[in-house]
Amino acid sequence: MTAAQIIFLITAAVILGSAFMVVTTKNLVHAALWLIVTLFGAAVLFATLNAGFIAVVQVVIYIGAIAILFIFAVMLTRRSMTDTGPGLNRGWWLSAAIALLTFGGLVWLVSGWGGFTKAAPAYPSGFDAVAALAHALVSPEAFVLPFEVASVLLLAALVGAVYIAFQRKGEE
Amino acid sequence: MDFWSNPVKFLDDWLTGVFSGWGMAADAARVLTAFVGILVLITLVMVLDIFLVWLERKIVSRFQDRIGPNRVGPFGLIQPFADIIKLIIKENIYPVGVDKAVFNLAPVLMMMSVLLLWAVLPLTSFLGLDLNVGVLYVIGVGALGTVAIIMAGWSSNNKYALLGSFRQVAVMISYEIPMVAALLIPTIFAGSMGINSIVAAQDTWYIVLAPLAFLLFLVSATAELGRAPFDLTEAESELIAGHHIEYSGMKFGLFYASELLHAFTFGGFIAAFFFGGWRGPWVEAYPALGLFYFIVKATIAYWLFGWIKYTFPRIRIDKMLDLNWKFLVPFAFVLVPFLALMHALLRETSFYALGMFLANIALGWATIEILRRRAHGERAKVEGAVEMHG
Amino acid sequence: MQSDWTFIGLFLIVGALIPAAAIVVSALLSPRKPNPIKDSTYECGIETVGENWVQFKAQYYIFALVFLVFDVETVFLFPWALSLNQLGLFAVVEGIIFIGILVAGLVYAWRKGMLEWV
Amino acid sequence: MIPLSWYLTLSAALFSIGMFGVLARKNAVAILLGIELMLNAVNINLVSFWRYNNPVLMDGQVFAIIVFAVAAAEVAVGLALVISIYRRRNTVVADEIDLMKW
Repeated sequence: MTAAQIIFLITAAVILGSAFMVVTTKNLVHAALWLIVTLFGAAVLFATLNAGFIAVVQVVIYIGAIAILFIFAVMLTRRSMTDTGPGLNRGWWLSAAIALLTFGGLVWLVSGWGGFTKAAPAYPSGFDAVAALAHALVSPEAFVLPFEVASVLLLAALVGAVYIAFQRKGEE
Repeated sequence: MDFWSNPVKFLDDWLTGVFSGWGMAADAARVLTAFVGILVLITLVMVLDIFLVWLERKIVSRFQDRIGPNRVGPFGLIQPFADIIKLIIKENIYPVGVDKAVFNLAPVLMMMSVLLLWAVLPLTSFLGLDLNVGVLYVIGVGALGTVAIIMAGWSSNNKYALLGSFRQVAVMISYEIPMVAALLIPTIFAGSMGINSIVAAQDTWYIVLAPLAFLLFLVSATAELGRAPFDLTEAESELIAGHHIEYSGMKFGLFYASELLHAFTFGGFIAAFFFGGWRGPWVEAYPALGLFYFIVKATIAYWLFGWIKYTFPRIRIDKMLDLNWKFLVPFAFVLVPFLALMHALLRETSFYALGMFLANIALGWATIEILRRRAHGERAKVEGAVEMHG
Repeated sequence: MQSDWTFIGLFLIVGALIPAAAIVVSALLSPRKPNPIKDSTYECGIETVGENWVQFKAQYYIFALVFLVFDVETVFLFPWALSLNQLGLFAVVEGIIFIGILVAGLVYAWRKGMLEWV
Repeated sequence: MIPLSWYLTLSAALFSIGMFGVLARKNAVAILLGIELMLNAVNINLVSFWRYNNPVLMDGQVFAIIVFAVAAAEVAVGLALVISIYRRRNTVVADEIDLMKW
């Protein structure tokens, strides 16, 4: 066992445990807080994978914006502090079976692939992934079009979501 | 190796050598040394924090024409230690209906979100990590503080705490946009997100190249810190004390200490991003001198926050959000491409610094002119309405 | 690179341990004498009415939503800011288009009166 | 050294947990929480493929960045729908939102 493996196992345990809490806990604010733990664990994994930019963006966007949005939405859509009721459907065991089948199927599928257990290639020394990513996103021969289209997607989401959620005057 | 050119590296090598001498693996020795170093740094930061309590009380008392703490020790310097002892031995009250786990976690997370900033704070050229995503790291750590405020407000089982924390979070996330935009500008100039690289690139201080970005950062950082005039969460007359109403003893102390330390840390970032950080005369010859320059600049910036805090009255939340969304955000999105364009055009020329400064002045003047016209229009409308009724 | 993140990880651990230690020490040293009045919710001495739940304005959500979209976009601007020095004017034009699309959303929300608090 | 299989297994497990949440939860907000877990599993996959394939090619990370944008758009619109429905019908239970059934 190397140190990297121990760190991975601890992080993985935290991610899976908190993800399990997200889908089972009755109190939705707790679920959102557990989601933050999961997201943070994923950020740690990205950092161990040398993807520093993705790790930090994960914290900025997921924890700083999306999780906060979730908590606001939970606060807006509840009748009282304690109203939680049964969290799961009656047919939850069927869902659990489907999820287990999916997990088994996915692992079975990828384990048949040749590169399943390959080790990471040596990280090129002196290679700055952040600078390379910046260049890839902006330079004309790489991903500039997806980059611009992403902003159009976000504009559409903003207009649509604000229109849906906006309470017009006189309504209620 | 010369001790004074890089004392931290010197001590680091020495300690790693000691640990290796005990038969430890090289990597383990290095990690353990880093651990000891961080422990020392954070302890020093906490001592600084205690000193900040004293400084804050002295500043506020001067603004209010008082003397401030002067009984315990010379100039009342021992006073904050007495406060700490009092806070530690005070009873921990758990009010009814408190969500204990979340309630206890919130102050720890709050303090942690401030302490984590010190990992990338460029104290000197050799101290302070030059993370290649440093600027985004600062914003991400700020997000943890937002979560801590929500946790504190929600777990307290108190309407005022909940309302206060939600207002504060609404304000913090709103002002994060102009703050991030203001931080884009040093990134553009330096071509790097590492904060130490940004300091190293400041042959002319960025306050000269982008005074407007500095103003934008100052305003949005004040809101981000939750300090007056933007301290809606602690609007004592409306919301008692916001998210930390129900906290007592050391947990309240952590909230209080983290607020002061946060302000000082942001003072440090102002120094680093706009005032050349550790740079100053003779720093090339004696790098350790940078620490002194940095602390002086950060303390001045911290005093600036105090000056703002004790001068302006609190702003109502709707006015505050208006200020952000209808002025700061549009202004930020004009400023960033404008400065990027000027930077790209003038970078190779000999009058780069002067040109950037004049461009800033021109944009600032145009903004003020537009605002003045609009204000006149509004005023004419209101006065016209009054005359018609009168 | 990797050592940077190890350092951050250590910082995270120490930064969590020290405040936690402060709370634990204070819990050990402080007295614990609860009574119903002391433990009641503090609302300036006035008896608490109802539960702590209040109806939130949907406006909180609108601001969080606008923030989310703008946050993602400004984070996307950082790669642009980094490569500006290499790509020069082309990148500036690209950034202006990007920010222009962003501002269109802001103008829409403003025009529709969605940025009003009341 | 950690083999790629560890990351892939973890992300498969996270994806399945998220899927369980989507299928089994009653509350519409909780269903969206499950979707977030699934999107994160995808991102872990993308970034580990980037690292284990050829770190000099940035495609994996660019993909992950685009996934962030998509996740943000999805959450914004999804939660807006939930809030809008809550305001009209006073419920967030997905089974009771059956207007489109008829």
